[in-house]
Amino acid sequence: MEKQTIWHRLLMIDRRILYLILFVNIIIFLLLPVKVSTVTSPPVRRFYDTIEQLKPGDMVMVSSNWSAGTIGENRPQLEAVIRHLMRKKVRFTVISFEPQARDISFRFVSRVTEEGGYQYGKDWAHFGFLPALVGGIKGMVKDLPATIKQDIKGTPIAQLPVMQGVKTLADYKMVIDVTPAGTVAAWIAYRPKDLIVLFCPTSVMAAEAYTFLDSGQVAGMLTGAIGAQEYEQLLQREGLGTPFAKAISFSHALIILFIILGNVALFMSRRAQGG
Amino acid sequence: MSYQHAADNWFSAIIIALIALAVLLNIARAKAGAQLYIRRIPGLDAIDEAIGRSTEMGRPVTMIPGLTDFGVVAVQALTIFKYITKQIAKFATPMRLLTANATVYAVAQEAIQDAYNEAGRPDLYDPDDVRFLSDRQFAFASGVAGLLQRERVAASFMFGEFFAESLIFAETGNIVGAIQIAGTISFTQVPFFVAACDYTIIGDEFYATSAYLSREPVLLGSLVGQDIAKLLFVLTIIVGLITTTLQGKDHWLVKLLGMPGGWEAFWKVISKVISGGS
Amino acid sequence: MEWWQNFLPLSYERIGVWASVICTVAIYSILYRENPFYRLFEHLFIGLGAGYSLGPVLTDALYRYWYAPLWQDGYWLWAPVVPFGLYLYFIYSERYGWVSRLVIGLLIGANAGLFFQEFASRQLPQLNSTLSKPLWITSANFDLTNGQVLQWLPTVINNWIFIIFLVAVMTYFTFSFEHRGPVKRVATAGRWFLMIGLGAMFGNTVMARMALLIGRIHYLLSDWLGIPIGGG
Amino acid sequence: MWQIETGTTAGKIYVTLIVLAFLVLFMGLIPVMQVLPPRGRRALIALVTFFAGLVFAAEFFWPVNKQGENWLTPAIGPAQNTLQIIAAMALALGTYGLIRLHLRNIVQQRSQWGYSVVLIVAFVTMGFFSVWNTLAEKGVLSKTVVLQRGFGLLFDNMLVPLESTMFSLIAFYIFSAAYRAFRIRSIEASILMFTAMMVMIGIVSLGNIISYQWLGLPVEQTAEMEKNPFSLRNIGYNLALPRIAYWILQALNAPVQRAIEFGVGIAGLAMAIRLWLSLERGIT
Repeated sequence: MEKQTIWHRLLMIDRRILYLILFVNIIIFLLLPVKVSTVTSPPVRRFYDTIEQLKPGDMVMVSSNWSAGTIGENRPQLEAVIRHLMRKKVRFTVISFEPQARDISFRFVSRVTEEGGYQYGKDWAHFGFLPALVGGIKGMVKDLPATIKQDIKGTPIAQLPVMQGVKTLADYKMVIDVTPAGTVAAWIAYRPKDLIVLFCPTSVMAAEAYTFLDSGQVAGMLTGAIGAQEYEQLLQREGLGTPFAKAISFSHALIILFIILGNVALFMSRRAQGG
Repeated sequence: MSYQHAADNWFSAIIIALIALAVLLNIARAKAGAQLYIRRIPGLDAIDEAIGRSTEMGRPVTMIPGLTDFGVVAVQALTIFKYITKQIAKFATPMRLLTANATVYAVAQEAIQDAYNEAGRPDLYDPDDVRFLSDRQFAFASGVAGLLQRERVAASFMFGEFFAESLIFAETGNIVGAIQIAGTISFTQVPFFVAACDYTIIGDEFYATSAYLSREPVLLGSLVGQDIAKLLFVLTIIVGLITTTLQGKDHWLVKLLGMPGGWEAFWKVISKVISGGS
Repeated sequence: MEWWQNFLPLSYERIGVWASVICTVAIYSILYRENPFYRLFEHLFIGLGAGYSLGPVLTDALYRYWYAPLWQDGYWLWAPVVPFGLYLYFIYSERYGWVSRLVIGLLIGANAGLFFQEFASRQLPQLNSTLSKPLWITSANFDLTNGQVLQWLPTVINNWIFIIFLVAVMTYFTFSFEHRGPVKRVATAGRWFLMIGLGAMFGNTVMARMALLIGRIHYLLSDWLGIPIGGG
Repeated sequence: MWQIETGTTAGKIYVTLIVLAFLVLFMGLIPVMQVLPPRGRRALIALVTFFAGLVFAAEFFWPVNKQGENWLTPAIGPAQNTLQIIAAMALALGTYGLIRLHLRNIVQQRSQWGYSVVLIVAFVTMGFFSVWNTLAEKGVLSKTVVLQRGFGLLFDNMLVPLESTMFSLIAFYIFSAAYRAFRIRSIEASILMFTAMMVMIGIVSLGNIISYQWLGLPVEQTAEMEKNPFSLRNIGYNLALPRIAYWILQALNAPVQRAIEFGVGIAGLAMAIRLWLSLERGIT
């Protein structure tokens, strides 16, 4: 009789207790000084190798479409990517198809590039916010200066030194889409023929993208914060990804533990009822 | 590896034309009165069951089209909501329809009023039952969550396009003990609906549900056309697989079937045949 | 300086941090139950979000694509676009509401016209990638010079799995005929395979959501309480 | 002919007059169009829809020259910029609806209208700073400390934390949903649960620790192992949790996603055709 109530209580546990357990679990493992390492997964390796093939002065488009909601995943990705691009001394431009992403990416990339000694206008530029995604891409394929017209600071983009010799999107080597939404499909569908697509999705979007990886429509992928951590390891620099990855690991462990516990409880309470 | 024009590989134009033909012909057939068959989706029984239970309990029913923009998906979601409203109108069960899009809101008001009229209870229609909460994703989600909790709804129907907010709806509905049926074309959200709802209508089943309920010839014909298109895809795959396995994936026929720029190899073969023949 | 001087909201930076923390706590309070404190911040959030979008929409879009070409470059043909777009705002009018459908019709039509390219570009390379998967170890596809047949077996097995899964799931999503006999069995298998895909999505999504929660907790611990985290 | 000199004040006034003339024209057209019967209105909408789609469809299907262009290609750029403007106005429509709703709450003093006041105040303040900020970036207005601090406080310290906190709530919900729903009840639920668990373990560091540190499985695949896929060492390499998770994602999940992608694509194409030709009832 006693036993049955324990299993029963476990099945009927108040959700607020679950919330509290999760919260405490994350605090503990964020603070606990244990070290965890990862092995680079194949999509991340392909991502890294693709950027490694760039030559100094190549043009790269960074499409940053995340806003505050997914900051925990997309910021480490964007940071790792920008640092790698600066290391390869390539030119890049940033564009946003989400209103909030405009300010977040502009402020964030400005800070990172300042640390890396990149100069706005000469080494990189921000194109601001465009409301129509497909329209923007298709327009840039035809005529980039006529589509973008001016950068975030209002300078006509033909006057920017970084845009020397760039007439259409086909003059770019690759696009890197850092996004929590379905924007990559538009890049895949409407890009110029030889533009390489690299993808930094939140982990939610990652499972869907494996079909594009298989067909080669996406050349490489960083999956969420874990992807960023693996990338940081390849770049041999430690950022926010590393402590985050540890806390993610142990919250996964907690959830799996509770799923098993729930099943045991179900089994036991059924047996008690049956007997 | 992308298409700017159909000229990049004419196979694209051919397959689009074939699919368009299959869809349009079947729509024409259906409009001409042909009885097209659509199998019954198991989720339909679940809808009827949930309607039944909420009328027993007398607590409100909520219908949420998610963040769906105005378009086909929204119209089909409203078709299903109209069906539900007609059923509950017989028992005067209260309902709430919560939208996140101004256009969908305007169209939903018309649709729900129609539903009450068709059910013979125009007196039950209250324009305030159809509400526009917010077009911001999480603002909308928190508005819905608040309403579900305050009114302790008995059944919650979610049809349309959903994003990350889906689990907020589904878990809140679960907290208040509502029966929940979800149907969405957004595959990313299906796992959460499967986990938290009583029944989930997945992907294309959503279109089939509204076609089954409305018996609209355009929808029925289109669904039959889509099945033919799927068959076409499978046939193409089989032809390609056999060629690949026997001849290797660099064979011109394999490149012809959908690889951008793959038509060039085909032209070479053609010109060879022509010059060889003459 | 005492620790509390660094902690309390006594400078512009600390006021900002405290504001963030109050916002965070207010939203988390819904986990306990719906309450007025939460509702207050919910409305604050909606208002801020709507207000913010004015800047990018007005400046980045309308200023760049409409105001500048007209008043700066003098291309007067752009003049009718915004007056036409204003039809949208008749949507709440019972009498004139239908004119908004003209603008919506334009958007819907343009998206439909654009979809042909998207379909070709998105689906056909995938179709091509599917049908170029060899299903047998033949010399047309594999290097068999050293007689390494076994080496390629895993690839071929994975290709078979790929095709079987693909066709089964596609069969499940057909509606114009009754699923009976062998078709029903294939469709049922298709639904099971579908569950594998959904499970993979679920697993990935858990990670996404945890990362966001950890991001918030990290902010509370490091920025607000000043506990150093990082490096691991 | 298509361009007016706007360097002078007269030119600017001239442009303004043209815009006003179009405004009057379009507004004046409404009563004229109003005389159309419902069928005529639907036909007009269908016509606009069809021609908007035709520009893009024809440009895609028309044969191209060596540069990959056809006679319609030059029209794409302006057409896209038009879409940018209209899309921006459609975005603002949602905001318009929201503000209209809450102003009505306040005027009619509906229940809990105090919250609507908060919303409107937040909207006006943030809107003011946001427009100022974007214009200051373009050098139209000046950047002051008030702007930087005001916008910074509202954006970085209120909007950003509110949205990211809202999003992170889902972490709690996903935990309770997984706990409650992932029970071995049916075959389907079990498959879903098992796959989710394998992926969850395999993609994080925990999978590495268990497989490589505790079980000591090989981390790298050598050329020798690749040649003998059924050797014990290679089997061990593939039994590591990260490898299994990757295999699930790449070999089992990818075909499912592709089947979904085909279904969605075909449905989308059928839908595009229906919309383009205005066959769909209830839309127009």
